[in-house]
Amino acid sequence: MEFWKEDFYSLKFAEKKRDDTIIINIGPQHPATHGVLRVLAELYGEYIVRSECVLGYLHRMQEKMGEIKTYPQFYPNTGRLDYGHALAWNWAYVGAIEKLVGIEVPEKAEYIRVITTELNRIASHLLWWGVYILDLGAFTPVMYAFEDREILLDILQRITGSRLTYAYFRFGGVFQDIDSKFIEDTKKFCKRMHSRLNLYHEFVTENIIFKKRVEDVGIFTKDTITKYGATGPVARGSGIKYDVRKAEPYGVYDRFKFKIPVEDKCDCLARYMVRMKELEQSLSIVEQAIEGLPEGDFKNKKTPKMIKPPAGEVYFSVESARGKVGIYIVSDGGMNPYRVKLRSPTYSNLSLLDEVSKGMMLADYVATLGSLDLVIPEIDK
Amino acid sequence: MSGVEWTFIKIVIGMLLILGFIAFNAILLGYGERKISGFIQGRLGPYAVGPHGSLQMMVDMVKLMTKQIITPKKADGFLFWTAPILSFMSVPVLFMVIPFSPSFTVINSGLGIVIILAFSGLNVLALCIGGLGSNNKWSLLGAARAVSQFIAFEVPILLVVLSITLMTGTLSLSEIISKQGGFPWQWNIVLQPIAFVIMFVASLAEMNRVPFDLPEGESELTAGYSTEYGGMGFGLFVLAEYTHIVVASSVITTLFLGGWKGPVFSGIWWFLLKMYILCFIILWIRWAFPRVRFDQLLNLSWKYLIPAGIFNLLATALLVKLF
Amino acid sequence: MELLKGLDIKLISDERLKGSKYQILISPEILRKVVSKFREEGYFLEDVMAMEFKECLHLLYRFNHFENPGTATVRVSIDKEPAEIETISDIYSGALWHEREVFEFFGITFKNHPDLKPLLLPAEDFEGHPLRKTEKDMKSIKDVFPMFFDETDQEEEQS
Amino acid sequence: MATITKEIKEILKGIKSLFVGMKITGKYMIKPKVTVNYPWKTVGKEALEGFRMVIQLVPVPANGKSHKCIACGMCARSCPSNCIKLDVKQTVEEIELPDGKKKKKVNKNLEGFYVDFSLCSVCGLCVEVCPTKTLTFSNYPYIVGTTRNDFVYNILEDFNKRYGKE
Repeated sequence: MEFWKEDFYSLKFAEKKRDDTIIINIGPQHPATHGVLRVLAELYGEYIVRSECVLGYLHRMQEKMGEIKTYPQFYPNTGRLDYGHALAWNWAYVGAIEKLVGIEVPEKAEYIRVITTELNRIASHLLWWGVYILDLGAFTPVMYAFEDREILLDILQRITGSRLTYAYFRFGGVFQDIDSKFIEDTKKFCKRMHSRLNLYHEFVTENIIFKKRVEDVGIFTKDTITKYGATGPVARGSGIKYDVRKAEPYGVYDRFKFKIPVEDKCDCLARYMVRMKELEQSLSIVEQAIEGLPEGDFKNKKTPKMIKPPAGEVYFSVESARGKVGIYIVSDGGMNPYRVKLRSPTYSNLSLLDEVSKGMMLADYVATLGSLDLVIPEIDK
Repeated sequence: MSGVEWTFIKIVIGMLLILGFIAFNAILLGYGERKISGFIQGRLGPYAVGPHGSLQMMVDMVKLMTKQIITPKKADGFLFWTAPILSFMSVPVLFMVIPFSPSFTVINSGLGIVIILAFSGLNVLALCIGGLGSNNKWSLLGAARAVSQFIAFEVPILLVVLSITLMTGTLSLSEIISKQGGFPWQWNIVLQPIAFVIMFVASLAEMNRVPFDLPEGESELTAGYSTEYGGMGFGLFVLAEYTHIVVASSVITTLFLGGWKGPVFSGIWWFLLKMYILCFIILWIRWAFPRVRFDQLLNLSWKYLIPAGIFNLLATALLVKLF
Repeated sequence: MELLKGLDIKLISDERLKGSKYQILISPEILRKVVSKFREEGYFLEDVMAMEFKECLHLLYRFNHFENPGTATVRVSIDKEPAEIETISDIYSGALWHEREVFEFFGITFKNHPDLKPLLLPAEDFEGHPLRKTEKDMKSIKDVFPMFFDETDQEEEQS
Repeated sequence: MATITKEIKEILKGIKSLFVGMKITGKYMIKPKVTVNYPWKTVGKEALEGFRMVIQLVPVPANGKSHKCIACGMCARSCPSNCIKLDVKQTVEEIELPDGKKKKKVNKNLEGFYVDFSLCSVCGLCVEVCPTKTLTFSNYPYIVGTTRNDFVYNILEDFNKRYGKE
């Protein structure tokens, strides 16, 4: 009884197969693909002749849910799109609606949004760092990264109520105010994090085996980046100085002094260093935001109970840990949006891998995949 | 009873003792590996079974034994099931030759090193057969990597062993130990530091231990050659790997650290102490380094270890000639 | 938009279209020329999306620039029956995936796209295009985007 | 010659970095452990202070026995994954207005407030939209069940059990 049927994609992929190669599935269930990404690769010995990503294993048709549910009802979905940096997606959706309807956000709420989103960015980078070194074969750094990340998640959990898929923002502010214990814990965390970053650099960045595994591996030229529309640390690793917080400032980001780390060696080490420097920048943003925290209420009292924006469209983009997150909403005056489009950064970042991975070794492919910092629910939408 | 029966009985008793020693060591190292990895990563390691998790390995052994025996579809049944047996079969022979202490050596043969080098090659044959036989592309890649890695790292070990025998003039292990003195500065490690480093790195690679564990690199080949094995097949592979750690560290202690000779009253406890320190270091290394890429691994051997081995050999030959 | 001088494009600026610097309405024929102009200028492709209205299928190509940021949205309307348009995947290879996604959600075929096969939805046992609107909540483009049709067209319709 | 010295210097630096890696892991071996040994010790009450779990009814601070839910169904309508189900007994009674006009007064009282927690995404829309602010989040995370409807809670009954209505 032939229960196993050759599936559509591997049949089409196998048509152009050379005879001295084998086709393997870096399948939906594989330690190096964080989540359910499947890559069909044609291997000649250790080298990849060509590869193709097969997506859709985690597809939930988020955009149709956006059209069925009302404006507030679709909001929890944004926390489930990129669970690494959920608050960025929350901010994108809430910012889009505020811009569409024209809701004013009080001063203190903007500061709280900056603090919690930057803390969430640090947690996302820590998750990426631990798991990236795990891909390269070392089992201990992920535990050190999670040790710090757990402290951070406890701080955020007290205020936002959840640890990974947040639903903390509201139209016109935030769900709950932050108290003195939150501020004190964050200060303690930031001070401790500076010394922990030195430990990370000492332990991994200077390690010769790590360096050899990562230096000039997976070169993305500037032209590939613009052709595929990759943004975020992947683009900044190839010498492109583009960060939505500085390019199209939103919220109160223009009040803080922070640099955009850019490396121009275009390889995995450059993307690694960009993210490590971004950790320090986020820490300094959080410290500046905590000092300048103004008084005021955490939510705009006059937000309309019923969100029924007039006919029109809005496109609002935010800088998440993985790149430029954009939400495009067309409203036709009704209760539900007419069309919701979610622009996810790793979707474009991953699309350039098919072209770049020709002639790569399998171990380099795994290293490059890790350096892209993929989150599959954001790609499959 | 003439000499022949006596040596035959001695060998049988020795074999039983060695099997007991291997089983004890496998459990000790398995438990040690989890505890060390736990302590290094800021957690406790096994805690539930027995006081502080000490009986965890017993439970694991029972679990592995009771697992269903599955042969993958279209896999070559004979090859698939001889691989674990073969990989575990070569190990007890190695222990027969190692001089734990004057009274505890099973066979005091004049060609100790040659036997060790010969039988340690069997393990790779087992990996290769296992990888090929399990009809899985991943294990095929793992098998190919295992074979080329072993060939690359067999040559440095030969060079090191050659320089040691050149220096001490004998091939039997017990004489090598007798030539070394009790105090640390009389051991071979002082006379041949480069050889010790080459031997340590090369035997790390031969045991497929991190940073050279490419044949079963989890994050690339999803457990390499042992992907299709479950239950006792996998259990035998793990057992063989742990026993190889013990064999390699005991070989290094005999060649470099003066075997059972110790500063005060030398005996088997010195041998065990040095060996377990070496095992501890090998286990410790596993949790500190990422994995090397495959071509860097081969470059390391062909470009660095072998030239260093040859240089070391020439240097010892010169020194032996002078003194 | 100085770089698109030669082509007959329609720049729209209306406070109801929020969030992108330029709104450019063009006809499907000159799409490839506009896109290759953007490519020379160094714009990167953000995404390609589509919407369904009563009269037409409305496609949006969104570009942005790394050095002088600001979203430029190119809007194209194509009619529903032969729902097809040329591909831009040879100019922007990032559009390969975007166009496959629009193809499976809306059924718009992109002419000479290298391998137009479903990207996210199951390939064999799924028919239909999920993001197409049902009759009940299909809107006309005139009430959602009235600003696309300047006053002259509206008089013709009414009269 | 320069490249060779650079090469050797790099190798030495590399080997030093290996020993640094060993030193760090070694120091970690002696440091106190960071994890909580779950079945034997739990995280403790104050660590779960703001954690969001099943919603629950809030007792009226005055007498601490009754709740203010008027069974209006706003929460059930606003929930994105509609996991709230109220069964309400409606009774219609005639009341006499002072100026003699008859007026039917519909009063609903709550029989059961069912929340299917396996569908809930803890977004907090119901807590916010409730006109009488009678819903809040509980924070006991150790819930366990063997079938799907183990997770359907009747929070009215829990409220009565906890606050002992007569």
